[in-house]
Amino acid sequence: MYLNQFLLLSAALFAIGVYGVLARRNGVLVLMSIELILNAVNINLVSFAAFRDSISGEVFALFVIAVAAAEVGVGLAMILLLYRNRRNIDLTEIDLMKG
Amino acid sequence: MTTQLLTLAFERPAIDWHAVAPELTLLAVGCLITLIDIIFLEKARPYTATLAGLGVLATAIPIITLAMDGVDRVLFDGAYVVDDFALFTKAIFLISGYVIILLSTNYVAEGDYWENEYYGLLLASLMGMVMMSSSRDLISIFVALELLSIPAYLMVAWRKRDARSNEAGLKYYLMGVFASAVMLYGMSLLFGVSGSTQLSEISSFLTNGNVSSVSAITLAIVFVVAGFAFKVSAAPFHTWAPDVYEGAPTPVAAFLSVASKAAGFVALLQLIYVGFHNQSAVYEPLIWILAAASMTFGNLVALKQTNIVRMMAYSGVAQTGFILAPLAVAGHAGLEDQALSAILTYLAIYAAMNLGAFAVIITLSRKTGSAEIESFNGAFRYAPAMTVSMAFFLFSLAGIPPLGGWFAKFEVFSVLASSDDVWGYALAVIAAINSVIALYYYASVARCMWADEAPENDLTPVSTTSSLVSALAICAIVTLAFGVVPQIVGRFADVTLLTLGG
Amino acid sequence: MENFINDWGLTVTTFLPMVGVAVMLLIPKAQEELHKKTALATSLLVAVMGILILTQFDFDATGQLQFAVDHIWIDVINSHYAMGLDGMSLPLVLLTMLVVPLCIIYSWNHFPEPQNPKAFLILILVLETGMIGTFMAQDLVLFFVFFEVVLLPMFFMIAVWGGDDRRYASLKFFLYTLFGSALMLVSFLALYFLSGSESFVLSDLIAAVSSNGVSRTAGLWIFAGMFLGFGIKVPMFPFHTWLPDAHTQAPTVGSVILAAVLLKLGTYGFIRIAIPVLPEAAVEWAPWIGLLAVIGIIYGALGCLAQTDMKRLIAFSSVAHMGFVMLGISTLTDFGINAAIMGMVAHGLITGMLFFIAGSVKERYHTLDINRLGGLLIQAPRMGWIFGLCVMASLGLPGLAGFWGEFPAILSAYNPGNGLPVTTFRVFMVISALGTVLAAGYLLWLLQRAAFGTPKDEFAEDPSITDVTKHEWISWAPFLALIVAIGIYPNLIFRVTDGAVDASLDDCLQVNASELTPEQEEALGCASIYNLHEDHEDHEDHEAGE
Amino acid sequence: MMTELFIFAESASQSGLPLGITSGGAWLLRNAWLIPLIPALSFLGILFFGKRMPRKGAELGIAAVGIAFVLAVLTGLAWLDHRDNYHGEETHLAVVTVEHHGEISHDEHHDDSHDEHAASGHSESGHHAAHSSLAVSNTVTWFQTNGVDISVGVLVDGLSVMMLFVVTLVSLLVHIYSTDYVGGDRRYTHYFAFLSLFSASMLTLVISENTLQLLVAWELVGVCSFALIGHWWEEKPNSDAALKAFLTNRVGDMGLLVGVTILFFAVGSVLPDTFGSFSIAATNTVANNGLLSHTALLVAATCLMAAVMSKSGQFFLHTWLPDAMAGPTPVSALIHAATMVVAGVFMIARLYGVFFEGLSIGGSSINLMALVGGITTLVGASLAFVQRDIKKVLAYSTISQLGYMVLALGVGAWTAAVFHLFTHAFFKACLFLGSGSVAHAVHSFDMKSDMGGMRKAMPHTYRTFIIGSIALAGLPPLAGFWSKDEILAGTGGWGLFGGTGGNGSYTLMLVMGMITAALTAAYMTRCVYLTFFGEFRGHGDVHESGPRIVVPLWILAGLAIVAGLFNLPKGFQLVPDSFQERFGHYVEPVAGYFPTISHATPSWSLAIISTLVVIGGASAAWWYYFVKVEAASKASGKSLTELPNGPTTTYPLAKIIHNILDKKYYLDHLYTGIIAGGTKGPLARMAYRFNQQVIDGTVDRVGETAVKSGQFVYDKIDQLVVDGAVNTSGRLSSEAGGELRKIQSGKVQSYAAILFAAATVLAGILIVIV
Repeated sequence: MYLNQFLLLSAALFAIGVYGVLARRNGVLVLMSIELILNAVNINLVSFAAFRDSISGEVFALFVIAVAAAEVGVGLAMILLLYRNRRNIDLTEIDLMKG
Repeated sequence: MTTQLLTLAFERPAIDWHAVAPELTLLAVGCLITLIDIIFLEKARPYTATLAGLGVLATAIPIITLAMDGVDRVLFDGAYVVDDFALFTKAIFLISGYVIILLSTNYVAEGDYWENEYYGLLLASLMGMVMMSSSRDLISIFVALELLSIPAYLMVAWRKRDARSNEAGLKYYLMGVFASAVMLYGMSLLFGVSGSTQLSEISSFLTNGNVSSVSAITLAIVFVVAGFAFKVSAAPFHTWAPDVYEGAPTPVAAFLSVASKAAGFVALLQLIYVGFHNQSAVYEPLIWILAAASMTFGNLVALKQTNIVRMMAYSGVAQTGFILAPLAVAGHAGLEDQALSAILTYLAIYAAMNLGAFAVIITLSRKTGSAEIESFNGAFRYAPAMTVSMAFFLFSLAGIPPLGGWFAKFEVFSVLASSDDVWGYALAVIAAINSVIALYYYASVARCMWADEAPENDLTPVSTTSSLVSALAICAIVTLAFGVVPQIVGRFADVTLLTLGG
Repeated sequence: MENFINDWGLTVTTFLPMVGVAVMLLIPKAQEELHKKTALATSLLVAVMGILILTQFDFDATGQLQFAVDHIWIDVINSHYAMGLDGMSLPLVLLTMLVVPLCIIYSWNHFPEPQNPKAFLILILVLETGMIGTFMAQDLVLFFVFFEVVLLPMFFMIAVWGGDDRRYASLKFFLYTLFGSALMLVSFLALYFLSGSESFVLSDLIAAVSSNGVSRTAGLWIFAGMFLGFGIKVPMFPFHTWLPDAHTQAPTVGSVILAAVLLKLGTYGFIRIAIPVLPEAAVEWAPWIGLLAVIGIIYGALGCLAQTDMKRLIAFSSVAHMGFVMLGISTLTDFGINAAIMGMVAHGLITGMLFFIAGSVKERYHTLDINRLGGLLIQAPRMGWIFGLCVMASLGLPGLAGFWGEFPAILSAYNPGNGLPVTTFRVFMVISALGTVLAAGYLLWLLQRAAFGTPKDEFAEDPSITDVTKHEWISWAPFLALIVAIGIYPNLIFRVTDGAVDASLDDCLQVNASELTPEQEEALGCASIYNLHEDHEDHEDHEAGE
Repeated sequence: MMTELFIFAESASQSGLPLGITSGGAWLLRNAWLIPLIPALSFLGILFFGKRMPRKGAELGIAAVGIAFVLAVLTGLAWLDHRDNYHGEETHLAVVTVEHHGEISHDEHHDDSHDEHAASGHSESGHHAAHSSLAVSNTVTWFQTNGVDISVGVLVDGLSVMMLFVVTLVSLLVHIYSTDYVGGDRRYTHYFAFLSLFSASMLTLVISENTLQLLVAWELVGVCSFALIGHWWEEKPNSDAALKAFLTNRVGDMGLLVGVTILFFAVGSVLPDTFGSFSIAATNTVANNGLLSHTALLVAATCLMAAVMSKSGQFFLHTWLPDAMAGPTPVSALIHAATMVVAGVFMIARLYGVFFEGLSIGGSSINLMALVGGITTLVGASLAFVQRDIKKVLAYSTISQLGYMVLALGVGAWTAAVFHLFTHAFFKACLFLGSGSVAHAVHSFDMKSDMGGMRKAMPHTYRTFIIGSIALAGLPPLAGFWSKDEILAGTGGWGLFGGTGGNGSYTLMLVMGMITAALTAAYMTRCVYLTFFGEFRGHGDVHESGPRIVVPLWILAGLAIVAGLFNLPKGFQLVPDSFQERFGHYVEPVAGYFPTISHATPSWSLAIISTLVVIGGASAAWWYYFVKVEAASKASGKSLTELPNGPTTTYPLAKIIHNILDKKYYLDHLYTGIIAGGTKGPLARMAYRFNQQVIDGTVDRVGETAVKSGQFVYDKIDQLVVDGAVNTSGRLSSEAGGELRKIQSGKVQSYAAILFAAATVLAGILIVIV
């Protein structure tokens, strides 16, 4: 197994995630795309940890997972709030403030 | 490796309780507030703010004792350090936090929002910042960052029936999460290249590092810096700031523009000074571009703003550029400490003057009910003290002596001027030109407030509250004191980050 | 007492107005009389301090800093709280102390709209601190701080109490000056770092520059930065456009202070900082300064001829007059710089007075349009005569103060300092002499249109046009007395400044190069200065020959 | 060049240069500053208390000038004694000379002896080698700059004593005259205040010790002139005239500033331990001794000439002087005839060393000064012909006479020039005051419409005016004759007819002087006829003025008769030797600060010829006016001022020539028609038109152009370019801000895109460059 394979996978996930964040109009999908990026990070960390024979990578990954959970919690709450006020979660329509 | 892990019995690492006392105090007060809320419900409402304020002040006690002790404390194998730098920045966070609480007191209470949770979140966020000051490890930095950010997302959206507040919250959240994801990706690469999450070790690896991974290192550094550039709202990562400031409750905007920004800088400083110190070839041009872009972009766009909070957001972007500027030459031999102390000085002074400006905005908005600059016209007629203080803060931001801002700018210029490098000088000239542009909009606001006619000639006085007045007084005194006797801030900011792993 | 003055005199003088401000902040806004009295008392106290200092001042050692204090102020940047007074600053400090109380008296009963004496007087007192501090500061950072302190009150004075176009004028004034001072600050810093000076104290910097040296290019750039900073404040052509607007829009007292003291901050910066610290760069820049100065003289005069507004005309005349001051400075001679200081004081008194009169005219006629004025001498004969006297003083009539700023400046341009192109400066001299003719032209034209003739119909029966009032007399009399006194006995100023200017100038500029032997030249180490312009040599031969 | 200097340095190093001045002398001489001080105090007194005095301040002014006059007389007497009997210490001037480049020698030796100095290499001629007339100098430090003491003080010698006398006397008479003339004026007090100030300034000017002091006083008299010309400033023409006078003078003052500056440094370059000196004595002395470069002196003298031209109304800066007649007549008499306008002449006389060397007056036949004087005298005289206004006639006459003086100085006839200044002051003041007396009676200055036949109504005025006219015309034995004759002799142009010596052979100047003499006689005849003869053409009842006007007139007329006797020519056998050349003896300095000039010897032939010329001129005009016009008037029954059918058809001068040349009528026609008529008619008119339109027009146009260019500079350059650049940069940044804010679209995903794009682009760039 080469490190590169994991890194490429992670890079692909990252790219997909970024695409999702930039292109999806639905708030929930954007949230999920962010999760994709975080997972790309996790893959990186874990594979580097294995490659480097260091425990901190895994530890880092655990923290990322935990924090990501909290983040998603907040994010979903936020989207719910938005939905309650606007009956719509299309991100492209949220532009009350600009300039 | 796995076996190793299993065979080791978990042994709690030694904890220096004194060193983590500030964080613990904050945690305890946060819990206390939540408990009180649960137990006493509405009855406790009037006291929450006071309690939170006292809690923040109580947190200052261990910081003072630690400072008097004067010993650098290293915990968790260097992942968590309490040194002068950490203490100084913690003090900045706490004092700004206290002022924010003062600013929030009436705003939150009168807006009929949830109070206990608000202060709980505020304290949590503050705790994240206080942690950030000591974090010298990618993991702890990340955790601190999220700890300070997540409550802030919620606070931005606190006015939950207000569409703008919702929008601001969502924008801040999405951008924040995306930025931290990008940053994390960079961190993972960094870990991959160096094999450690600890900054000092990363640094020593990069110093002796292999040439093959230069582009990975560069990519990692850029991504990590970008993540924090987002936090400090440096152009072009600043896009969220104006919208979020405008939509958020004004005290929260103040909090973001001061404390949160400072936390971002603290992280950046630690990363650059401890982690990337020998990578000046990468971060110097990067920061140079960010600094120049922030100053210019922030100032130019601020010229066109009609909403004062939005203008403050862009002015904050420009100020970020100024604060970043010394970092652009921080890799020059002999300039490290000078640049560091310039940035810390700037942060401290910026906190005072910016909070002061927000305090005035909050106070005046109580009367005008708007944050449009026009609505403040002629404030001199009905609120002379407020107008004078606003002029104070605005001109301090512009860098006019003898108000604090001049010394901050002076320090920046002095670092750039001593860089002995064309790029340094160029940045100094850009900064000089920008400080003139900035003056235009600051002075315009001051002029509107002093010289124009009040809308509809409404000269009823502004109602103030004791907490607002005391917040204002603190800021004004500090701003003036920093300007007249810069030594007080200069002495404390004279710290170093290089002793550890430098 | 003596010790007190020695150790605390300057500090107390500088910050006394701030004490007044603090007291006034505590007094409610409605008690206007009390405010006026407090402000006046404060400024008079400052003046008393000034007199005490004057009595203790050693007139035989004008070249040395007296009453000097030097404490560490900002340790991290090696900036000191260094104050001191010598013959160069003394006249300007005293001028400031004189102008402020008189301005307060003048505005006693006619504060410009929107009134609010409290704020107005507080601003004046803050201004006083800034101005006095600037003239006394001996540390560049401290100088910079005081230099900027002056900006804010003036900005507000124009923005709040100014004329119709005050918004534009105040911002323009502010931005212009700030732009200059930003570059000036960068120059100060570069100077500090490149010279490797121990501190920002002026004497340290001078010593460091002369012992360690600053490269020629760096010196030129640094000088250029200061040149911009000070030049904008002066204001020199082509940085002068803020001045007419600021003056036209500012309230009377603001204009007076602006003309009398603020403009001098720039010229003072040149002679206190730029030239002593970087004599070699000064020698290279001097012809350009001189050029801009004479352009300013002619240009200002032409600008005056085109004006229809009395105040704006006086403002443009400032450009021309400050041109003479700068011409004197650009010669880099003791003679020229003495003339410049004289010019500063004289311009302060005379133009200040003219602005006072313009203000009073505006108050009576509600217009300053020269075409609508006329017959001031009939309706308010005393004011008319005072106006005439000031016009005469302004156009450089001998026997009045203005002449002693103008003529010696022209004179000094004939024989500029060592290393300067003599022919060029002689051309400047002739052009500036032409400026005196133009000055007479526009000023007399102003006098004729405003004071002579008969009043226009619209004002002929206006009962509100009265002669000089009591307050005006009190505030004007000292100005007039000084204009005449200095005019008759210019040594009042020259005696004080001569030693200080002498001490401030670099040795190479000081000696009479034509009397030097090559060995002496060598020993002074002035070769770099003397060889800058070859035609200088020609001139010497020419002079010595025949 | 260098060698000369070297030689000189050696000779001078023995004792320094003798300056010809002393710090000793009689108390009155050393303290001559009291004389200007008294009127100065009176100025202040009148200014502050005048209105409260019973006679509105006039008494104070008169008293002050009276005291000054007495003091001036006493000072004069003291000088007479001093000139012949003083044997005190002479001040010497230490000089530096540069022998080789870089080497310096300081000569600081003050010799106590007042022995004859061998400093100058000029030939010492005749009488004034006997012993020096040491001028009395007394100075105090005025101020110090660059270690140079700038002093203020007095330099009293014959010239200044003479000027003190003239100024105080005329001023006193004018004061007395004015109490009547401007009695009841709206600004009576103010008028006297300025008369006092003027007297003080003028007196300061004449005793100035140095050029700076001179310059100060020079400007001060200018401003007094401004104030007094514009005395009735309610009318715009008056204030215009005042402005014009001041501005024209300023133009000349530019030259003064520059000239004084050049001299200051030039002198300084030869003095040790100082870089400049304003001292008049020192300046003249070093100039006389050839220590200054000729170029410097030439430039300085030329610059100073500009000042002379404006102040003393020399062609082509003279146009302000006729306009200045807008002021009250006594002011014209005092300022614009007797005293202030001669300040230029005085300055040349004072700095004669500079001019003499700078313009190379000795041994030449033409120079700038002589030429300017000559042209001015002709222009002034010819223009005086066509004036209707009696004061303008006198004003042009003044210009002409000032030209005479400058011409005299230009040809080296110093004493003659100063003497002419002296006599001219009396007769011209007399004429002006006389014209004022007439105008006072008829309330107009227009000779043609409002005067005529005044001799009956105003006998005293008439007689004094006639005396003044004759003196001006230069008929013996009245004052003008003697001084004019000396000037003509001094030109040295009488070569063909035996010669008179002098400093050069200025034949052209002689011719100009002669023509002017004829013209002067002619225009004065015209003026007298139009004013006092014929029938009264004005309105109202005319009667003689009161004693306060008549008495000064008679005093001046008396002086106009006798003043010439003060300087009877040497060799004038009708009087004993001790009465010859008294004026020259006491006034002309014989000292280090005065150049060694040659003196012309008087010539009987020249005197006779010039007198004939004058008579000729007068006769021509007499014939025309007193004979032809008078006859025509009788014929027509009206009082005419010109022949009704014009000068080209009747030929007054022709009859004279007809008598001489056996009634050759056609020659008559030629001379009267073309020369007299031509001169008086078309030519003079043309000259006047040239004067008014071209020269005066130029002055106006210069003013207009300055205003226009001011307008242009202000509108186009200042507001558009200089200020525009500033405003544009402001607008540009504002617009840039407007454009940039469009990036802020409000869409969160575009923000994210910016963030990510920036991060990747930055990373890309850095990866490439690192």
